[in-house]
Amino acid sequence: MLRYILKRILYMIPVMFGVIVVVFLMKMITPGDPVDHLLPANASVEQKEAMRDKLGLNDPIIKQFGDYVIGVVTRGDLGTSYATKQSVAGEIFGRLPKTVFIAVWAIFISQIFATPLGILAAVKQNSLVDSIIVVFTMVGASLPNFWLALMLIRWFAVDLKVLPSMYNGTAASWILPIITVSFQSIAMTTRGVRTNMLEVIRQDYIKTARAKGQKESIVVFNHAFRNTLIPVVAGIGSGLAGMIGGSLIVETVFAVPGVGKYVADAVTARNYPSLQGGIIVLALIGTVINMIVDIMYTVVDPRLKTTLLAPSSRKNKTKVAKEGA
Amino acid sequence: MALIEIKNLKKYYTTPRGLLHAVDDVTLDIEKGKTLGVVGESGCGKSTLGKTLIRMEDSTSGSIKFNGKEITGMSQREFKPVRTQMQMIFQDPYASLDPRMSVSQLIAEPIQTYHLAKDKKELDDMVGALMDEVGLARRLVNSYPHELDGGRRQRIGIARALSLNPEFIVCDEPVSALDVSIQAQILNLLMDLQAEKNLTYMFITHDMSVVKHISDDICVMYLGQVVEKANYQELFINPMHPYAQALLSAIPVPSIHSKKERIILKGEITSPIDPKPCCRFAARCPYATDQCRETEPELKPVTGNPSHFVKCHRAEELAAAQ
Amino acid sequence: MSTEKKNLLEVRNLTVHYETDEGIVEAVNNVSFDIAPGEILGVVGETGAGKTTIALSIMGLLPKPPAHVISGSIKLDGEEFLPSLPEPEGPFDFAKKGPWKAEQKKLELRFREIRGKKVSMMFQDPMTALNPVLYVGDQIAEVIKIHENISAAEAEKRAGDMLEVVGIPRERYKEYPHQFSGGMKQRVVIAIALACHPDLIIADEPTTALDVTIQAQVLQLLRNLQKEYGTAIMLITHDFGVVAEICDRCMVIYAGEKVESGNLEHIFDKNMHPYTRGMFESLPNLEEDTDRLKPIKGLMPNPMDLPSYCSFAERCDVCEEICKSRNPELIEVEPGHEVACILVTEKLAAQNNAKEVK
Amino acid sequence: MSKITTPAMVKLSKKIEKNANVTSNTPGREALKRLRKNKTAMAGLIIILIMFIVAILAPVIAPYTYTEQDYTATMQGPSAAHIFGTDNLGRDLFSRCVYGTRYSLPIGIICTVIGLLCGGALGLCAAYFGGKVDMVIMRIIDVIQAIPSILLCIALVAILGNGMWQLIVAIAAGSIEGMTKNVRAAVFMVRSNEYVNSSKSIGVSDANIMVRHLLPNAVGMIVINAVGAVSGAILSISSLSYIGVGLVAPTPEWGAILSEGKTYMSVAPHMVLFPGLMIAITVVAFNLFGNGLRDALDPRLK
Repeated sequence: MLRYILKRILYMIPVMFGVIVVVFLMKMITPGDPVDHLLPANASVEQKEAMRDKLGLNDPIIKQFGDYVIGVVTRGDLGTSYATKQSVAGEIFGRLPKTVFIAVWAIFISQIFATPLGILAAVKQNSLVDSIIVVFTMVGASLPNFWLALMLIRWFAVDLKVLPSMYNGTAASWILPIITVSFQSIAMTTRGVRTNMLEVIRQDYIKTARAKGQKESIVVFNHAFRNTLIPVVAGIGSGLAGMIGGSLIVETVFAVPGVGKYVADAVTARNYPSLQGGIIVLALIGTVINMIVDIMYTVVDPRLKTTLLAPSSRKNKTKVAKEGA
Repeated sequence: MALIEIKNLKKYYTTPRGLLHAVDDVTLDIEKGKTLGVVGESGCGKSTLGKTLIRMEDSTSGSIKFNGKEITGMSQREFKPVRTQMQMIFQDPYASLDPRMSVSQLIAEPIQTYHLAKDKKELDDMVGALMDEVGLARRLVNSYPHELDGGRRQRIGIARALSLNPEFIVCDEPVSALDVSIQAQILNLLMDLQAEKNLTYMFITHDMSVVKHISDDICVMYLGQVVEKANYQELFINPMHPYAQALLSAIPVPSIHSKKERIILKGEITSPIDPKPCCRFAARCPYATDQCRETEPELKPVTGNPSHFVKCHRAEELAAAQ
Repeated sequence: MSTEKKNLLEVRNLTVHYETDEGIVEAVNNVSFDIAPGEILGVVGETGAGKTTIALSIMGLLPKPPAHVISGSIKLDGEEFLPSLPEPEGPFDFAKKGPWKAEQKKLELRFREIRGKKVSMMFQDPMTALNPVLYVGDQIAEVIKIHENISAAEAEKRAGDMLEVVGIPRERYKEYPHQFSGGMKQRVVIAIALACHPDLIIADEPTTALDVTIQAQVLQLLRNLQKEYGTAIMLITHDFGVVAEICDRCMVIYAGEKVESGNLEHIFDKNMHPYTRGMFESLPNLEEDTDRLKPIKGLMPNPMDLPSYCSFAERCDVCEEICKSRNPELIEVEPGHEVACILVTEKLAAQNNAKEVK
Repeated sequence: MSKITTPAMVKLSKKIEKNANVTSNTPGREALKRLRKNKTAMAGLIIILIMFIVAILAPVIAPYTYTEQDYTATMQGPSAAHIFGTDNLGRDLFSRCVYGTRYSLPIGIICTVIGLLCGGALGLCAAYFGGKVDMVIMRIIDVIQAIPSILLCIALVAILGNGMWQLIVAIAAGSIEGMTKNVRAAVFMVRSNEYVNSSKSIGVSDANIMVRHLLPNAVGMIVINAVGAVSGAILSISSLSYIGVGLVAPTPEWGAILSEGKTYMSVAPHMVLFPGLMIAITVVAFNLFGNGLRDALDPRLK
C-alpha cells in the first residue's frame, strides 16, 4: 500500500512539471513587457535595463526556463504581482483556505443530498419520483452557475433580505456561495449515482442477495450501494477538482476573496504573473485531489487493494494450489 | 511432409506478476487434409497456440513451417500471400462479426482486401457462391448479424474464412457458444467442407465429445504444454497421461448405461506464471513422485506406438501396472 | 405420478409472458410439474426455452415488469405462492389496484421468509453471483442471520462450518470473491444455498461456466451434500450428460412448453418426443464412432410469434398434416412418462381402439 | 395446450404482419428509429432547431436592432412593447437575446467540432497505436487535464486578447482534453471486440480496420459525448463573457448581456433573468438531445 502511495506521489512530478512548462510557454507568448508593469511609468531606460537583468529577462530562454523551474520548485517563487508588487505565492496561499472551505462544504452537502436521491431514483426507476429527479438533475446541470448565483442573491438578499448578498466575513455570507456551488454538484452527482446504481442492481449478486430472502432495503444498501461507492468516490474527486475551477466564477459573483477571485481579477487587470501563479497552484490542488481519489479507490474496492498488495495475492495462490476436493 | 510443422514454439507474455508461459515449448505436426484437435481447460494456452500459429500473435521463439516454409521471421509483405492460406474461425459468433456490416459486406471483406474480384458483379457472384457453400439462404444477403441466430452467424464466420480458399483453418471453439442442435449443423458443415476441399483444421475446444467426433489426432494441453498426443481412438481408449485420464473420465456421458469410474482431480488449474522446472501437473497428480516434482518430463513416443506421445515420467510404468 | 400429498413442489399450468417494446414474449406456456422431497429433477432445454423463467417464478423473483404471470399455481408444501387476484389493467384501475397491491405485499413478505430457508437458488455464473466487495464468509453468514434467530458470532461460526462442508478451509472466511477461482466460487454459492438446510435448491446451470474436471468436482459435491441433507434439487441444464450423472427424473422444455418428462430410463432409452430424440441424435457420441451427426433442422420459433399448433412441427422429421392442426396435449404414455406429441397421442388412441375392438 | 389471447397479443400479431416485409435494418437505422421514438430527445432537438431558425431569422424576429437605444425607456420591466423589458441604455432585451443565438449556438458548435477534430485525431492515434504513442499522448493530456478547463480558456483568452476567433481557439483548446479521452475510450472499447481480430486474421490493413470497423462503431459514443460537449462549450462561452473576457459588451452574447445587467439587478432583475434563461434552455436542449442519443445508440443502458 505504502509503495503504491509513493508511486502515485512520484507520478505527480511529471504532471506538475508539464504544467510548469505550459505556464512558462504562456509567459513567453504573453504580450507586453513585464518591466513596464513593475517599475513606475517614469522609470529611465537604464533602470528598466537593470530590472531586466535582475529578472533574468536577458538570459537565453533555456536558462530563463531553468531558473523559473528552480524558483517554483525550491522557493515556491511564482513571480511578483503587477498589481500589488507583492509575492504571488504569498497572496495565493493567503486566499487558498477560503476557496478550499467552500469546495469542501459543497462536496459534503452535495453528497448528503445526491446519494439518497440517486439511489431513490434508481430503485424506483421509471416512476414519477424518478422522472422528477431526472428532470432536476438535467436542469440543475444546465444552469449557468453565475446566473444561479445572481438569482439566489436576488431572492435571499434583495427580496427576502435574510442573507448578505456579498461576502463580508460573517458565517451567513458563506451560505449563498456554498449553495450555488453545491447545487450544480448535487445535480451531477445524483445523475452519476443513479446510473451506477442501475448498473449494479442488474448484477447477479443482487439476485443472489434477494434469493437469500434479504429485505429489499438491505439489498439496496448493503449489497448494491457498496458497489456504487467506487464511482461515487471518483465523482467526489472530479467534482472537487471541477469546483475549484468553477470557484473563479462563484467567488467573483459573491466577492469572496479566494484564489478564484484573485485569478479572475488578474485576468481583467491583465496581471499575468498572478494568473500564471494561480494556474500552477490550482493545477497542483487538482492533481493532489486526483491522487487522493486514486488512493481512496483501493480502500473501497477490494479487488484493487489485493492486486496492489502483491505479496498477499501470491500467498492466496499457494492456498488455492493446496486446496483439495 | 506435414502441412504445418511447429518446433519448440513459445509464446510468453510479461505481466506485472511475472512471465506468463502461455505456450511453452510446443512441438507438433499437422498433416494435410487432417484435423488436429486441441483440448484443455480454460487458461491452458490452446487459443494462444492457435493465434500464434497464424501470426495474430508473434511467437517468442521457436519455428512454424507452413508447406515447408518458415513463417515466423517473415515480414508483413512476405507473409501476406501465406496469410490467405491460413484462416481462423472464432469462438463467439456474436462478437466476431462487425454489427455494422451486412452479410454480404462481411463475406466480401476478405475478397476485397486481396482484390480477388474484378468488378461488383463478380464480387456478388463470389459472395453468393460462398453463401450457398455454407448453407446460408441468399435472401439473407442484406441482413445484419443482430437479426440472425448464432448458427447462421457462425456460418458467416465460416464463409469469411473460406472466401480466400485457404488450406488451413484454425477453428477456435467454433461451436461452444451454440445449442446442441445447432452445434451438430455446424460440425457437419465443417466436416463436409473438409472432405470437399481437402482442408486442414486445427480444432480448439474444451468439449471432449466434439473433439473426438471431428479430429483425426488429438493433443491434450495443460498449462501451456502438450502433455499427450495420439490418434483420436488411441487417446480415448488408452489415455496414458494422468491428466488426460482424468479429463476423459470427467466427461458426463448422456447415457444411463455408462458406468465408468471417475477420477476426481484435486484442486484447480494454476496459472502458468513463472512455472517451476518440474512436471506442471505434479501438484494435482495422484501418482506424483519426487521425480515428478523435481524434473520436467519430455514429450516422447510410447514404446511400441511411435505415433502416441506422452509427457509423463511414470506413464509406461503405470500402464504396465494396470 | 406419486400421490399428490407427498409432493414438495407442485407447479400447475404456469404461464409467464414478458411484455417488451417489440412484443409479448411467451416465455413459459402452461407448464406443470412436481418435485418430491429429496428428489433431483433435471430441467433440460436450449437457450431461450424458458427454463430460468420457471425457476424465477418459483422464487418469486421475476422482474415485474416486464414479466407477467398470466395463470397457474405454484404450491410449496401445499401453500399457494401465486397471487389469486388479477393484475389491475393500467394505472387507473383503482378498484383492483388496492387489494392486488395488498396481496402482492403479503406474498412478498411470505416469499422473503421462504427464500434461502425453504427454497434457495444458485445462479448460472459463479463469477458474478457473489458480491465483490463483501467477504465470502459474511455472504454465507448473511443468509443464516436472516432466517435463524442466532447471534452474529454464532452465524459466523456456522458460515465457517459451511465453508468446510464445501471443502474450503475456514481461514478463508475473510477473503473476497476475486481471490477465489471459478470452482471455489461455485462452492461458496453452494454453501450459501445449503446454509439453512432448505427443502429445495434450484440450481440454474450450476456447472456450465466451469471446466470439465471442475464440473466433475462440483457435481460430486452437490450429489454428496444432497444425499446428506436430503434436499430436493431442481437442476436446470442443457447437458444430458449432467442429467445422467445426478438426476432422478427429467423434463424436457421446448419453446416454453414441457414436451416430455419421466424418469431417466424414459428420457434416455424410451424417449418418444421427436425433439428429445433429435437432441440425443445431434450429440456427438463418445462411446462409438459416428460419421455424421443428425442435427435438428431449422431454429426454435420466435417466442414472440409461437404457432397455434405444435411449436416443434416446423423442425420435426416426422411431422404430419395433423400436427399443424392443433396444440398437442401432454399425455401419460406409461406411469410417470408424459409426452406432448400429437402423433404419439394418435398412435396410443389407435392402439386403445384396436384393443377395444378385440 | 390452450392458447391465451390477450388484447396485447392481438396488437402484437398485427404488428408482426405490418413488419413482415421489412427485411433488414442497419443498426444505425434502428438507432434512428429508437431516437425518433424518444420524446425527450426529440424535444431537445426541436428546441435546438428553433434556436437555429431564430438565429437565421434574427432580423425578422427581433422587433428592434440590438444596438437601438431608447433613453426614454431604460430598465423597463417586460411589457407589450418590450416583452423581455429594456436595459440601462434602453435597448430592447428581447432583440438582444434573439441576436444572442447568433453567438452562443454557432460558436459552441464550432468549438466542439474543432476540439473533436484535434482531440479525435489524438485519441484515435493513442488508442490505435497504443504503446509509446499512447503513453506520450496521454501524459500530455494528463498535464492539460491538471489545469481546470475554464481556467485554461480564461488564461488563453487573456493572453490572446478578446475577440471571436481568440474565444474559439481558447474554448476549443479547453475541450481537446475531454475529446481525446472520449475518443480514445470509445475506440479502445471497439478495438477489444473480436471482430477486429477477425479482420486482422484475414489480413485487412490497419488503415482499413480503422476506417471500416473502428470509426463506424465508435462514432455513436463519440457523437453522444460531442453533443454533451456543446452544452459545456456554451456554458464556458457565457462564463467567460460574464467575467469580461472573450466576447464582451456591447456584443449581445447572453453572458455579456447578463454581465451588463448584474449591476442593476436589484432594480431590474429581468436584465439578468432572461439572458440566463436563454442559456439554460439551450444547454438543457443539448443535454436532453445527448441523453436521448445515448438511450437510442446504447439500448443496453435503458
